[in-house]
Amino acid sequence: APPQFEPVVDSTADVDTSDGLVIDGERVADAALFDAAVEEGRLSLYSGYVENSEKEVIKVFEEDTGITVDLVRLVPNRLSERVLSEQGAGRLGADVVRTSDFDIASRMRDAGVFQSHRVSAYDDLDDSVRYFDGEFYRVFNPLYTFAYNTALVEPAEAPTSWHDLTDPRWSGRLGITQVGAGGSSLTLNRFQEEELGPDFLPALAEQDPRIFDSSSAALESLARGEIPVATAVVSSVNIAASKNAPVNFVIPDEGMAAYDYFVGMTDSAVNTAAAELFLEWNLSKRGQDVFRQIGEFPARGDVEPPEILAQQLPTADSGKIVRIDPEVLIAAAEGDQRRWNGLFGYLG
Amino acid sequence: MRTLVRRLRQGAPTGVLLVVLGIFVVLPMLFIALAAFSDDVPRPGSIGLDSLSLDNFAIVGSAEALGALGNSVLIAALASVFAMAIGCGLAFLAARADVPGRRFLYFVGIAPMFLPSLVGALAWSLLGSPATGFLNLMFQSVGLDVTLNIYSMPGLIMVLALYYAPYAFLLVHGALSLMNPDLEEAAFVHGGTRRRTLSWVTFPLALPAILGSGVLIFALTMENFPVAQVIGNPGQVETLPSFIYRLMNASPSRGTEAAAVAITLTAVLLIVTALQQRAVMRRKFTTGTGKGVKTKLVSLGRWRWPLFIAALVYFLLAVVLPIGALLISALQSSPYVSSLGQLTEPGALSFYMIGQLILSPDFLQSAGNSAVTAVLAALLGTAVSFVVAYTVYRTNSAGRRVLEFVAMAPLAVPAIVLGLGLLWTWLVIPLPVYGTVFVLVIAFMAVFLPQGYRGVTSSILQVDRDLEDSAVLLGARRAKAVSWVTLPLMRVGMVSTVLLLLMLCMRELSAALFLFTSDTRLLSILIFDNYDNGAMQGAASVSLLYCVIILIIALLAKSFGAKTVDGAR
Amino acid sequence: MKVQLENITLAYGGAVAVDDLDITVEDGESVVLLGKSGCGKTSTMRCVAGLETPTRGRITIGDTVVFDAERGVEVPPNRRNVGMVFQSYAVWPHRTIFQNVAFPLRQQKLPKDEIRQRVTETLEIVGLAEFADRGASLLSGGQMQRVALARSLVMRPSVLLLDEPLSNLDARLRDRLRLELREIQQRLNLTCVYVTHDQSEALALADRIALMQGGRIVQIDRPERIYENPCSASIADFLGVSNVFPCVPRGTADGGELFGLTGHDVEVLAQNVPGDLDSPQACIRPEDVRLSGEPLRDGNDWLGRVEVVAYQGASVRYRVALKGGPELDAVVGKGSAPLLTVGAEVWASAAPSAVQVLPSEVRT
Amino acid sequence: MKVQLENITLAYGGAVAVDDLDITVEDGESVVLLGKSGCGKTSTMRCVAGLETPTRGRITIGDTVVFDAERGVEVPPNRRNVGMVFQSYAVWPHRTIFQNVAFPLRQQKLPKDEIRQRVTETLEIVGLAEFADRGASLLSGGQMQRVALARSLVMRPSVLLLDEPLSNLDARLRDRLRLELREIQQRLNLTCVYVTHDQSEALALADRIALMQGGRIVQIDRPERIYENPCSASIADFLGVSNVFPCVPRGTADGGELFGLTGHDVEVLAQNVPGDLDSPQACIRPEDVRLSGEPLRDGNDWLGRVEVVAYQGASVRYRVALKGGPELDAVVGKGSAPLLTVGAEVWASAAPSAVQVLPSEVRT
Ligand SMILES: Nc1ncnc2c1ncn2[C@@H]1O[C@H](COP(=O)(O)OP(=O)(O)OP(=O)(O)O)[C@@H](O)[C@H]1O
Ligand SMILES: Nc1ncnc2c1ncn2[C@@H]1O[C@H](COP(=O)(O)OP(=O)(O)OP(=O)(O)O)[C@@H](O)[C@H]1O
Ligand SMILES: [Mg+2]
Ligand SMILES: [Mg+2]
Repeated sequence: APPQFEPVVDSTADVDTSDGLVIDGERVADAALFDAAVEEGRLSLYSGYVENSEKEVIKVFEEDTGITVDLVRLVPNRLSERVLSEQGAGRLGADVVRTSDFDIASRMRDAGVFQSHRVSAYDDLDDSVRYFDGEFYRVFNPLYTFAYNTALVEPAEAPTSWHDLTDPRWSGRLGITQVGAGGSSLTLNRFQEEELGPDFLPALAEQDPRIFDSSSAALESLARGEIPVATAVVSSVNIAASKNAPVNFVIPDEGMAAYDYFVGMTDSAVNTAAAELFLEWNLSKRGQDVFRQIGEFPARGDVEPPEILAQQLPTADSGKIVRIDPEVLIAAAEGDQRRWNGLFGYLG
Repeated sequence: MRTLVRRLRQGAPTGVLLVVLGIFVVLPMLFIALAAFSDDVPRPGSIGLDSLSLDNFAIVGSAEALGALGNSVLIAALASVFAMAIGCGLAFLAARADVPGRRFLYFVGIAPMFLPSLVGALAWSLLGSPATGFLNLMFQSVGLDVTLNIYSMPGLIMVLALYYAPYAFLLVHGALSLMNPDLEEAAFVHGGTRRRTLSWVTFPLALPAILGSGVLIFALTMENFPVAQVIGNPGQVETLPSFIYRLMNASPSRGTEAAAVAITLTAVLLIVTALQQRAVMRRKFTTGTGKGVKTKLVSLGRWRWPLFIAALVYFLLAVVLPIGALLISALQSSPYVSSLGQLTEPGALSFYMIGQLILSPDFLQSAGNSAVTAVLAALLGTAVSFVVAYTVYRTNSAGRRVLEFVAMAPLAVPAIVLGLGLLWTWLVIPLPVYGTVFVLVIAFMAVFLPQGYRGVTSSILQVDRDLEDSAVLLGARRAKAVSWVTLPLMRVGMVSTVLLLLMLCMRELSAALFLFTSDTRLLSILIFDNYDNGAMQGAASVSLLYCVIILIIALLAKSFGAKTVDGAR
Repeated sequence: MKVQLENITLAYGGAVAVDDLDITVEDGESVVLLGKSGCGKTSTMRCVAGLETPTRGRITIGDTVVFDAERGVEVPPNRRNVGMVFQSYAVWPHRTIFQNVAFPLRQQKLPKDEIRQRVTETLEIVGLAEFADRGASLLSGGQMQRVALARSLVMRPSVLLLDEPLSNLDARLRDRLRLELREIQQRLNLTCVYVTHDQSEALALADRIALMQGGRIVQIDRPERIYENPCSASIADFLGVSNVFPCVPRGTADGGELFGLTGHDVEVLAQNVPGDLDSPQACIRPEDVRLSGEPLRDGNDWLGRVEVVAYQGASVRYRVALKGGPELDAVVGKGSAPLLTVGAEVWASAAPSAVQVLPSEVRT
Repeated sequence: MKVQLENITLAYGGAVAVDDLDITVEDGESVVLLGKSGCGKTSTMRCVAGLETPTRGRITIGDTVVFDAERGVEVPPNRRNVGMVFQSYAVWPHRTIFQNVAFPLRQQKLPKDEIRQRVTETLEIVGLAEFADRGASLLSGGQMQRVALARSLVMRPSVLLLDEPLSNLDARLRDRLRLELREIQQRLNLTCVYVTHDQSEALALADRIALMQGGRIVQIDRPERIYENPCSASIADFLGVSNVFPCVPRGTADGGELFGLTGHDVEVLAQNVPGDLDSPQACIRPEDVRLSGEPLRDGNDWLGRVEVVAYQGASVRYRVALKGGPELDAVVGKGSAPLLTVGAEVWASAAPSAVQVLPSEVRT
């Protein structure tokens, strides 16, 4: 018998393609663009986004438009290496690139990877969403918080704030991800430094946490109950829980860190119409809703924050969703890393 | 002048080979080297010598790097010793001893290869994690007060030893099955005890294979990333590969420094290789002579059963338990298990996911890609290895030592770094292979050239030259002589090499990471992505299916070369 | 030490290589095994050494039963104290000559000095002292063979098995080593079993010669006796009696018995003919045939024509086509007669005492 | 086809195995290479076959220069049409005998029927017809050697190199194969180079014998001539002249020249002494020594005592200690004299014409 898995994304929608692409009443593309895109039929996406989540996104997109997406998925660092190399050789195979990390996106931009495309909602978008005249857009933000194993920790006993983690109760029972693991870790680190005060990290280090190289490894351990509490990303926890992992996340009192995901159309795009349509769709309410269901925080301010695992996430203006300004992040990165490594006695 | 012409002519085959290997192997490594000496990553489009510096090497001297290096050397050394002991012992049993179930032991020897070290490591973390490991749960349920902690230096060494023993097994098995028993019998008759005979004749004669696989295992365990990541990392055991990985993964990426560390590693490993090469070149190890190869089984006497049982224990540790753990985790509906009893509850296990997976186009496509790539790369790789080994050990052409060095060089570069070099190379080379399966085939050939080369040399060294020369004298062209005499005699070794490469290619991830496209995704990428997403269950399921596929291919391959070299009857 | 093989049978797969063989080699005795290629000599030795497991029979060395198929006794080779020089040399290619030769002594855990001394001594005997530190694979065929010999000699086993140990050496060296071997064997009172195809070697080394045919011993005796009284024509033939002719008895005549050569008009007079023969064969050694211008009239005289002249160093070998008879081989000492040329007419003579009439095969 | 080696030098690593060697083998000629173990015979053959690359010199087969160090010519072995029987047999263990022997014919792309027929024929010659389908590693040593021989014979190369092809065969078989070989060689007008340590083999097979010492040819000549006129005492010694004594000239005497044996009181009378010798050696063949009760008075008569008696089949070998002189070997035909016993007093005699005084080594 199939185990009872909740589908993460509910893709039912009212799609009308009689005149352009209209979904649930929202006009995602006009007829000219949509027809051209359908004509092209497929597009190539290089993505640094979590594999399973990206696949959910693609699935819905394909259902809505009938356009096939060819996915090449790599973790953001390697993605950037590959994109930059292919770009350098003039053989970039992607129509659209999605990556986390402003630093990576802007280095790609410097290498001439992107071409600007103004989505139809361009003017309504926040400046923290659209960049460089539409060369790339921030589409959503994964939320970095901590989670616990529900089989080991009663919800009532679960820590509710970041500072709870420094309670002796959790000494030796925490899992965290090392600071060098990518933009997400840096963001969380900056968040902790800025929002929790300079004493937080030293206190956390005192707890002798188990340090993982990637957040997925930490989540894996958490699900298997090797550690009861670990830092984790909301969408990952959501997906794990949907597969019956006994995990849940916490919305800490002090809020959580939100890091960025960007998407842009490449300069060498072959399937331009399909690529444009993909951008439009990503930034449409429909697209944003999909991300929301996965557990990401949508970039468009006019989309409700998600309700995940029966917890309603706070809104952007609640102050609990802390997005660090890319410039700040980049500027602080080196010092942060050094401090973190020093505190946790970590090589690297 | 004339001698010069002759020199050139003699050197010609080597020259061609050097060019081929140059493109396959040297060019990617040159890119890495360039990166190591540059301020900026020298990607296509921005390759140049203008930003040369030695700054990157500062990191090599850092306390962190040295600490990681120390750990790595210690771990690699110990793991190699254990892996060699297991591998050589098994090879001896399977090739030359009268143990019960010899054919089964051959399977035992190669079976752990079906598990990529990543999967093996995951499986062992399922089995031996102190909190929820199945073994610990089992100990608990029978009231034993022991806690196995796989997340430790010994645990890391054990897992590495378990999963690298097959390398030694395959190489040494090939060499041992060619051995002329007269040589052993002579020792036996002259008063040597059984054990003495083994240590004086049998194993020293397999020395090229043993040393070869030793160097190989040392290098590979030294740069093994998945095990270090899965087992070492939770235990806070710092190693060089995780160090390099962190450099590559840092944001912003510190690729040039990673390259510098890799280059240093290369230098260290080249020295090891050179020492090994000297040992092998100095002596002759020919045993399969024209006076007959009558492979005979060594009688073990009362050690038959104890040794067989020892082999079974290895099988249990390396294959049965891990597969069991994977199976449970692939089938269980919740990743969390607090006691073994929980698994027997209705609905706790289900084949649904695996069924889904088998039918998913993703899986089918990647399985197909993996199989095609692996088979092609294994066959071509073995062929290239043979040509190189033949040139090095059977001709006098100038530059054959260089050739050997080049062939062994990829060993010294962590695959993840080499993958980058390969990416740059094949982007720059104006051949329409980038983005196709062929680029993967080429990449795998390059990455596994050392393994293939070692596998072939360990056998080629055992076949008496006179055997081949006589065919040439009797009117055959050299190629014919090789295919009629040398290759058939080396069959066991060659089949072993093909198998080895096949399995390595099936599992290889790092080298493919930068080169695959949506059409050419491989199973290994599927596994890694699953793991990377924290989808342990998916990883376990794919791994299991992957093991089945590999098993099928391996059995097919084995059946092509099933007969051992005991003469036509 | 006495070596005794009783009813030994050895089969490789289906093919029987040693067939119900019995032989006893006395303590300190040297027995040469002679026999056609493939008759089972090596196989027999391998049984004694313990390298093959016979299907039947018993092997005793000294007072110890080292193998008994019935009682399931099988002492491993290294505990039999048997040395063996392999026909294929089996020199360890990855060791130096010194290491090769020192091996058996190391096994006996002798002190280093003694090992060095004894190895050097032995290497001197075989003429390889200067090569001691050379890798054993960098040697010529004969040199390897000598290493194999030295390795077994140095061991001083109680039984020494030598499988054509000198076949690839030149005559002088072979001569010398043969004497050395004999000397060592007698001095140490070694029990030796020796395979050689060289007749003079067999004669020089053997206390007794054992003739093997098809996996069994067909005759075993002192060299001169076996040489002079072979049991059968095929043994005689094997021992170099090239003149073997089937014949039929024609009754007794003056000075012996008369036989007619089958298919020819020629008759031959023989002495000491055993009665009751199956298919009798007349055997005449080439050395016993004398060639001269006129008949010698001491028994057999045949007229013939020289067909082939072969120079053999100290002697000359002729093939003479007898008038109305077969071709006859004759070996004549170089000094004892003038050289004949092809086509010359000669009288070939043989004393009746030199003609043996034998059954073609031994009955078993 | 004529084979010509000029100034061939071959070194393994540092060690010189063949040293500035010159030899010409005429078309259809059969030359036997004789020499001590390790003197470079195999190496020389390997150079001809093209298996080793000499450092210097030139090799011509027929009209083709197949190797020339100076001009950088090197024809690969398979294009030289040279057959070789390896000292190590080099039988392919993973093939049947038939496959082993058929290989060269397959290479020549002959029709199947002809291959089968020729292979069967050749296997019959070497006596292995019944084993045709046996795996080649399941053979006795002698059988393997015969496979190696058959494989080269069936090929009918223009030059055939045979490296002790019969060393592991019994005397009869060896005799037979030797004759077959000679017959085939003459019938096909094969050019042959043959290594053997068996003197009678050398004599039976050779048109000329080439004597090799330390990597060079020191004498090459017709068998009887080389046998009767060795260039040096060491060659004589090698050819079985066991009586070699250093001596000093004592002037001319009646019937020859007189020499005193160094270190002894005994003098020896010799004829045909070349002038101007370095360290002259008196050489007397054992067969030329006669033993009798009284002095023969035809040149040299020495009184002595029999020390060793060795039975050699057709002859007896004595070692006689001369009074005031060295030990002298004598070989006496079995029939020609009564047997002497150890301790007997005898006169040993040798005709001055049978005494050769030679330099100890050839000057090169
Ligand atoms: N592969 C080798 N490496 C180094 N030295 C060698 C090698 N093969 C032979 N030799 C040396 O070269 C010399 C000549 O060897 P070769 O094999 O030609 O002798 P040979 O005359 O055939 O002797 P034999 O009658 O014993 O076979 C010997 O002293 C031998 O030790
Ligand atoms: N490993 C084997 N497997 C099968 N048959 C074998 C094997 N070894 C030898 N024989 C066969 O057994 C018989 C006896 O072989 P053995 O080696 O004892 O002969 P041999 O008397 O030593 O001959 P040679 O003088 O040629 O060395 C031969 O007919 C041979 O073909
Ligand atoms: Mg034999
Ligand atoms: Mg030789």
